[in-house]
Amino acid sequence: MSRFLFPRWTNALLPFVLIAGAITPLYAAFFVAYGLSPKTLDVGYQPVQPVPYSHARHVGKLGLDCRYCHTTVDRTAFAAVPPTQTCMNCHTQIQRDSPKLEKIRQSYESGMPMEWVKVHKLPDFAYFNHSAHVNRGVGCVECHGRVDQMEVVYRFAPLSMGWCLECHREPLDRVRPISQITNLAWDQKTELTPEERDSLIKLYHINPSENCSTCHR
Amino acid sequence: MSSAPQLTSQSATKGYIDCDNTQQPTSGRVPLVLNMHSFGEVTHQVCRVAENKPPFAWYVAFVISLSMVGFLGVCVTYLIFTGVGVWGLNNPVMWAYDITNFVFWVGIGHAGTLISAILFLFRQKWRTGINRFAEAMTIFAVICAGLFPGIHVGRVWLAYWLFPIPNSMDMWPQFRSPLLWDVFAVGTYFTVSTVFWYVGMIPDLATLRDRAKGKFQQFAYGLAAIGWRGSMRHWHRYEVAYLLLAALATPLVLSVHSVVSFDFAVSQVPGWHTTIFPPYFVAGAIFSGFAMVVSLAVPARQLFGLKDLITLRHLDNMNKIILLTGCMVGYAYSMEFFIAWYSGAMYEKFAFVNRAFGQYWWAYWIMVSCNVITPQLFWFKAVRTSIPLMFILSIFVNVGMWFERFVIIVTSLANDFLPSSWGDFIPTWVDIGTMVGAFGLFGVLFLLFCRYLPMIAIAEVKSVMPEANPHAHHASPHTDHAPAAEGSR
Amino acid sequence: MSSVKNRYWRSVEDLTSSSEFRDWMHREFPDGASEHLTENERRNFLKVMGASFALAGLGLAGCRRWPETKVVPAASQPVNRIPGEPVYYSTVWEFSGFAQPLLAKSYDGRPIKVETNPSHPWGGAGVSAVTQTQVLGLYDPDRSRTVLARNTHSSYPAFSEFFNNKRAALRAQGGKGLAILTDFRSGPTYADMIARVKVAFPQATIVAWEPLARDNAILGTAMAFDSPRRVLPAYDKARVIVSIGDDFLYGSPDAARWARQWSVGRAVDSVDPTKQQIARLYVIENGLTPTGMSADDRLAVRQSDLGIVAALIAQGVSAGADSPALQTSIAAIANSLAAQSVLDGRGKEVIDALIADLKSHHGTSLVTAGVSASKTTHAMVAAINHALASEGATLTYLAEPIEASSAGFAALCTAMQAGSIDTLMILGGNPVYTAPADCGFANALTKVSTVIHLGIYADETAVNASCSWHIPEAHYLEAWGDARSFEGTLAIQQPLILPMIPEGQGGRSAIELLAELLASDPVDGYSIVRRTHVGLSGLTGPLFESGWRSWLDQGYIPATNWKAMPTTFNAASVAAALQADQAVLTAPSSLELVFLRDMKVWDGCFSNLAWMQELPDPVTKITWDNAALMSLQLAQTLGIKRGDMVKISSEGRTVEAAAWPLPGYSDASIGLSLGYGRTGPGVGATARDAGFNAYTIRTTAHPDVATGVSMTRTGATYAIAHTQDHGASDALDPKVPLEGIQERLPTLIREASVQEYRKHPDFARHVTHVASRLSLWNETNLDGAQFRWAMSVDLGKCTGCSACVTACQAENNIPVVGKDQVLRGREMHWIRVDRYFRGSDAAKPESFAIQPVTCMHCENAPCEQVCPVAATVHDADGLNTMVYNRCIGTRYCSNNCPYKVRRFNFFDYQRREPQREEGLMKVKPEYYVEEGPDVWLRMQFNPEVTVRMRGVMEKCTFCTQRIQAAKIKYKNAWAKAGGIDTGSSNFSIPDGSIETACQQACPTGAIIFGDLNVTDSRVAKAHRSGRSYQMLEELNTKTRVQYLARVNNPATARESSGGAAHPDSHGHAAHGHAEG
Amino acid sequence: MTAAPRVYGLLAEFETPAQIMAAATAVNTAGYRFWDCHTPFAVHGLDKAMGVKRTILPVLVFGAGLTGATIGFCLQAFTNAASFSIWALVWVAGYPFLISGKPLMSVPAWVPVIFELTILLAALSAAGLMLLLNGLPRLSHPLLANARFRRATDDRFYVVIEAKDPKFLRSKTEAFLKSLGAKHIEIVEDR
Repeated sequence: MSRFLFPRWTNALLPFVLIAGAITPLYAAFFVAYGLSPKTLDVGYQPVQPVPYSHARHVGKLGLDCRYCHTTVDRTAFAAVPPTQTCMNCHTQIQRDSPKLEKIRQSYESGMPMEWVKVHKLPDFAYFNHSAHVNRGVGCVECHGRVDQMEVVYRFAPLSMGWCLECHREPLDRVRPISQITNLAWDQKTELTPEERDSLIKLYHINPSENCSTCHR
Repeated sequence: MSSAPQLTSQSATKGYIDCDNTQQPTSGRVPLVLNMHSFGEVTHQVCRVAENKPPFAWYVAFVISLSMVGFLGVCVTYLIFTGVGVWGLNNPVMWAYDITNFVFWVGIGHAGTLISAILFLFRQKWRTGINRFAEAMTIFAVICAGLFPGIHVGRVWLAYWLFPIPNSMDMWPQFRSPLLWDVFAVGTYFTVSTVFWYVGMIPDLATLRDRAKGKFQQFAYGLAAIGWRGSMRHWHRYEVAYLLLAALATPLVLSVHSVVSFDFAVSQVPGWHTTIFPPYFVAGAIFSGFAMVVSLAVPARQLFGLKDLITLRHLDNMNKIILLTGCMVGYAYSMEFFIAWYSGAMYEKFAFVNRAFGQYWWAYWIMVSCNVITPQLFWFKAVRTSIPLMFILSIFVNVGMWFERFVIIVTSLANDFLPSSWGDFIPTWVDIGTMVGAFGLFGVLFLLFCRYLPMIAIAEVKSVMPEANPHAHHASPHTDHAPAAEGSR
Repeated sequence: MSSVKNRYWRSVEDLTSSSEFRDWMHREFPDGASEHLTENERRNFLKVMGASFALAGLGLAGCRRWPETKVVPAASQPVNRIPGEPVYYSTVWEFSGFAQPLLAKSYDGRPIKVETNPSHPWGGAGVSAVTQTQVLGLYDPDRSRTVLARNTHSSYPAFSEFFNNKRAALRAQGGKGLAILTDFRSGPTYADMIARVKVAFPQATIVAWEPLARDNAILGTAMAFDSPRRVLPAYDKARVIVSIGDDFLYGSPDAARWARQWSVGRAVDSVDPTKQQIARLYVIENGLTPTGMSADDRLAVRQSDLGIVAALIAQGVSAGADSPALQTSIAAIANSLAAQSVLDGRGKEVIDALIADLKSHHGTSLVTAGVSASKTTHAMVAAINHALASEGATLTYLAEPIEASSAGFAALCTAMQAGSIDTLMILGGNPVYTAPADCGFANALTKVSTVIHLGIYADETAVNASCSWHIPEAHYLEAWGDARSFEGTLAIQQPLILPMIPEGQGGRSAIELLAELLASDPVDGYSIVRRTHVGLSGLTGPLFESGWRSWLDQGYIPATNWKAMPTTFNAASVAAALQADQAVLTAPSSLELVFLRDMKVWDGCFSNLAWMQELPDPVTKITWDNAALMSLQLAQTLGIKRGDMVKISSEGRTVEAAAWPLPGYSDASIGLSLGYGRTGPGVGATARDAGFNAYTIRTTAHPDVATGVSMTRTGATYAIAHTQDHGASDALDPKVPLEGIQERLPTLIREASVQEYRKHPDFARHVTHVASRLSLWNETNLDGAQFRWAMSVDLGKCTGCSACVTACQAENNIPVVGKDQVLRGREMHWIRVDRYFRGSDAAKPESFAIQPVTCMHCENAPCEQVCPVAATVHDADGLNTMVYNRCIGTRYCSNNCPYKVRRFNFFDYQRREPQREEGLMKVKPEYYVEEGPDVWLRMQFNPEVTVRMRGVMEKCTFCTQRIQAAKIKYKNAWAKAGGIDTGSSNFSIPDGSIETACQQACPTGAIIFGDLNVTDSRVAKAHRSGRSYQMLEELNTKTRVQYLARVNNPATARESSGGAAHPDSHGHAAHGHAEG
Repeated sequence: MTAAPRVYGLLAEFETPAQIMAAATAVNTAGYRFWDCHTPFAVHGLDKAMGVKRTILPVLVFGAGLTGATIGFCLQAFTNAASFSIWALVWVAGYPFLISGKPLMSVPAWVPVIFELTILLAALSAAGLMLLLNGLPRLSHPLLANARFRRATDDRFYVVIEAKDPKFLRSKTEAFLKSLGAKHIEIVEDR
């Protein structure tokens, strides 16, 4: 009766098996660190909106200020999504019959709200306050990117906790004068010296907190 | 067999009367292997357990254990899907059976590595008969132990946050927490014990491989033996590595239960906040571990016919250790009371008086009688060498040690600082099911081990046989040629 | 700028009047409000409802790559609405005829919380627990949602049609056979409607009745004066207060107000220490109440003997000195045989001291009698107060607008039985359940051909076979109305939301239904109320509009309070009444059953409100049930143990209840609260089977106390869920736990008599030995913080009323766990009120201690160190933060918390309905798949606070959401003003502008929150006080919550005086100072 | 080098520890370099007799232990007390938690983890390096194919002299082994 003997090639295979075994935990860590990160999963999320509203046209070309529509951004936690009324302020005059605006007109007439698809969503346990940031020299572009160049809005930043902390720990590169808050094209790194930015930090008493209670309640 | 003392002629594998090899002979060495005269016989004696069909009792035990594991599965599934509220936990008793079982099993898991490592360092040769399955017991006990902290957390699916893995939240474990020390201590202990066990088993797996008849067995044991050929050059490094492992495992084994005791000692719950805990816990762990070894060895040697290898002398020695550690534990109990009284701290004093006379008095007195009073019987040699008595006493110790953890955890939590927040703990069927299920898990693992792996360290037993001495002045009766080899030293 | 001073709530009036608002409301509830809401649509309800991001707080579910979610902005933004920002509106809630002035907080159209309205003359005194809970009532999933016709679903149009015919028939008979049974309503609009009904239906019978009325007080004052009077006490002006069975600190709708007044007299630090002492409170009561626990001297006598006690006091203060008749009749009672045995040695001592005190405090003393005390007792109390010259000084007599009602109700029942009532309209109330047992109300109902019931719930009355129609009533937050507070101030009840009940299914208020009866125009509440006030104010046009706006803005109509009504004491009338009642008053002692008023469920109408069921009773700490309370001695005599079922019989009627021996009870008295024991159809899931129904034994003749009752054990036992007193039973030696408690009490709760306090103002700091605070490390972690939040709890002011508990529950989305879970010790309240009995004899405690305990926010927090994942850490301002989303639930923190203030979500309590029954297997399969309890309930959630999922720990956060809101508000303002260029280097938050929910609700102001960095902040001053101490200071936890030791003012010596028994022996040298 | 390339070496079987001891001494003295003894257990002193040099394993293990301690300290110091970023698979920074009023560098609290990591790395390297130095795992080996050799893990003791040894000459070596008292000698083929 013949015995089972391992063939010779198993000897050559073994180092690879061992190396794979050693790498597995490293891979698992990498998977958690990178694979499950919003940086991988969420950045670039670009849902189709019910109405093909182009920020590139309205903000980039026509030069609407962010606050024209997102009126509450400097007063409250939420940057309100505009009511249909806001659209119709202009579109009762301009492009009155555009088929793209059909749903807007319907909403306006029926009073039924528009259902926009949310692009930037924080988990329910994270409490972000827009007013606390825009009044302290953190511009829209830091989190939302160049919306003025986006035909369809997509998720620019991971909005992960680690990403928030990056700025909270090192705000120097992200502050700007309040006058430039909604100016998406304005780059503080080229427009201001580090000293000037530092003086802005002093001016607004920017002391970004790493306290848990700042965002979690 | 130059040194065999007054042996009876009965073969241990057949009869029920054990050979008494517990007497220190006036001359020569104490036989740790009885009724066997060659290496081959030892090999055969151990390997046949793995090679033959197990006895009927094994199947019975296995089916029972397996159904207990099934119930454990039911309980754990229910627990994870519904919430830890299915246990009887409450505010203030936030830990009860879960951590009791955890500490209990970690304690059980102490004898194995202790026997392996510390007795190895002390050159106690009698360890060879019992170290393998004591180590196995350690690993299985640590698996059972690890189960509890794993499932007791409220959100099991996030338990990986206990490990320092880089993540998008930029959050890390908090290293001041004794629970995190636990993760590292128990994890290290499990890893090192497993490595130690496996390294010790490699030569024996090679033996099984070489004796295996079936192709699958040859493959499986072959894989497990990773090509061990008994090379003396390998043995050389092997022995160094084994010594190093023993030297590393010894402080480790002492540290593990110290760290487990920190879970309590570092907190400020009266009855937990005690500096005596680390040594007290370690002594208790050894105590319960040895009791568990006895509880397992007695039926195992009976069932698998290993009385010649696990002899009364082994059992006697273990019973002596149980007696010693039992006294240490008893000392710790009384010292706790003394310190509580001596401290004059109101809450501390109350915690201990309340243990003995408060709502959980029955648990306390079960603990004291099982851990302190009954082991005193081991002062008598007749008890130490009586198989039924030692079995019963070892079970008592296991029960007592479980209650010790229960008493420490539950009584301290139930009545801590503010009387308004006093509480009590009533276990639910899930509590009991999880506890019973853990015993089942342990049983299944242990039975599988008995069935498929060398239960006794074959190579090591051979090395302590008189025949193994290359410098012996006697010739083996089985060799027709006896070169008078001169030792180099 | 203080948030409470600044009126930033707005009127919605201008909106409601516009069609735009109406439209908007309908859009807010798409296809709701006007149509029906099916089960599935209700699930979508919230999604759509949440204009913008309102539901940020819902669920902890955090996973990546979110499922697609929608943002739904309003189609056109209403004025004054900012999505996600709370708006406050003033309104009132009428509690048994007494308006509670409130500010209701609304989030995106959802009212989620009420606070007291500080600008209202009757406001500013916190909000009682039951008032808070009404918000939950709005969203109660068991609310009646459809019109019922003979207990089958119908619709409001169908009812209207029926009603039109009925009306014609009634009109034709001039209202003959029409009866209207209402609960107490104080508003002029309602009065106006009733007046119109009387005009239209002159022969109609109109009865205002409630089971828990104040008949005795009304009748008693009517004896003493010529007409009934409402006694308006001024506890703050009295130096000696004697309560004869009056639980004024807790047991009445306006208790918060009285407690606030009382606390003024207890402010030990604000009076000149050399001259004045704090007010002294004597309480004589049968049971144990928060008032009794707060007393300086307390006596337990039978409820039936309170008259004797009143007579003794009256005799002592020489009441009726100018009327020999009165003196004689008082003496007859005071010297009767029965009076000999009422007081024991200590009792006599207390009464003597009390009399002496009263005598020396003419004009600065006040004697009050409880609502349950007999009418003659009330009359004697009027005589005493008259003798003490209290009127105008410590009390004022007002006209009593409410009539004694029980006779009227009995007459109505008789009329019904006689068949002379053809149509009965029941506006609110649940008489089938609450009517006296001898009335046979359910039986009488069968004789009435048409019964129309208006109620929030389809309750026992609504589903009764004789009930023809049930109309869902609009909640007070849904309907317009008006009401008067105790002292008469008139306020508009302003709704915050359209009725949750679709229009076609009712959702009407009582005045709207009366308008329907009258078929007069207008029929909507808003117009009716305005019409009334046009008439009342005499204003028209823009003048009226601006007045109306300001009334809504400030929440009341100025100068509408009742003026004092001068009285003439009628000694003869009292003497006659006493003589007539002498036999009753001096009846030989027998076992009595006192019908208690439960401030959680009241007469039973709030018993479906889960917050109330779960709230531990301030005295017994029982949740989810009532119990037969009795003294330890009585229980022992009858062989009754805690939880034994007993059968109580009186006049052939019986009730079975679980027994609960309670220290401090008088020996021949049993207390059983009303409002429980509702079973069968018509009872909501929360109220069902809770406790025992005392109405079954309550009669018209004995609505307050039944004497000569008997009590026997039935042999059965009952599990009562209580939140304290665990862990001491089954001890091998029962003395061990009991002595353990008594030993530690003086260090946990520190108190001293006022004399001791004057001698040793820092007595509280020298109670425990605190080892030298040499730390092993530099405790510099929190140095340099801009804020150091802290709290101070004044034990001298806390009455144990538990308003803080409910306020916290409302603010912080704290789940209700159910009786089964409370039995297991898993209640979730972030703040609890500990109650202890002090003294060596368990049956006769010498004093009581009450201590609210919440997270102490220790600077050296034991919980933080043991958390392996840093889910609980400190923030720089000193908050011990609990990060739910980081918590994995090891529960180690709770084990290591010496104060046991952490709460663990053993189950998904927010998804799991509270369960009464024991048994862990009672997890329904839906639990695993459904979103949770009714979406209605979730509408109450505060979006500013994360809703916790199972497996995470939670605890008091110092209302961190309010701190953050204030920080952002003030820092934004500062930055907008120019930041550092404004001249101030950083922003600051004014003291008092952040109030925690518990602080805001506390009637007595016992809780103070603020910043220790501001040296003159109220909390910093409180922490500097000599009375301030840290609980378990010896653990070096450095708590940010400190207690102010209670200072008592007892007239008689107690066996021991607690923690400060021997202040002299605690030398400074031997003991470390509490605070460096 | 006359041996056929398919020959692995010569296998000589002995029956007792004493015999293999003598044989090993003799083979070592004879100056063979590529040879080994195979025994069912570690025969005490045989390695010395064979002239095996002391392994450097302990030194390596000591180094591994020190590494473990360093990792333990740095890990805890970085994650709980530092706020700078490093690259560890992704860019991460430490989080200086404020815990129980304790200093950020709570070194005493770090001792257990440092200790455990020391032991863990040392123990893993002791076992791993032992196997690595021994050339294990090696599942396929000419000796394992030899039927007789299977008793090497049971009760027989073998000397194997490999064909690649410069002094190996099949006949001569076989004779040499025979002279040592081998009970059985056979050629092991290199499959």
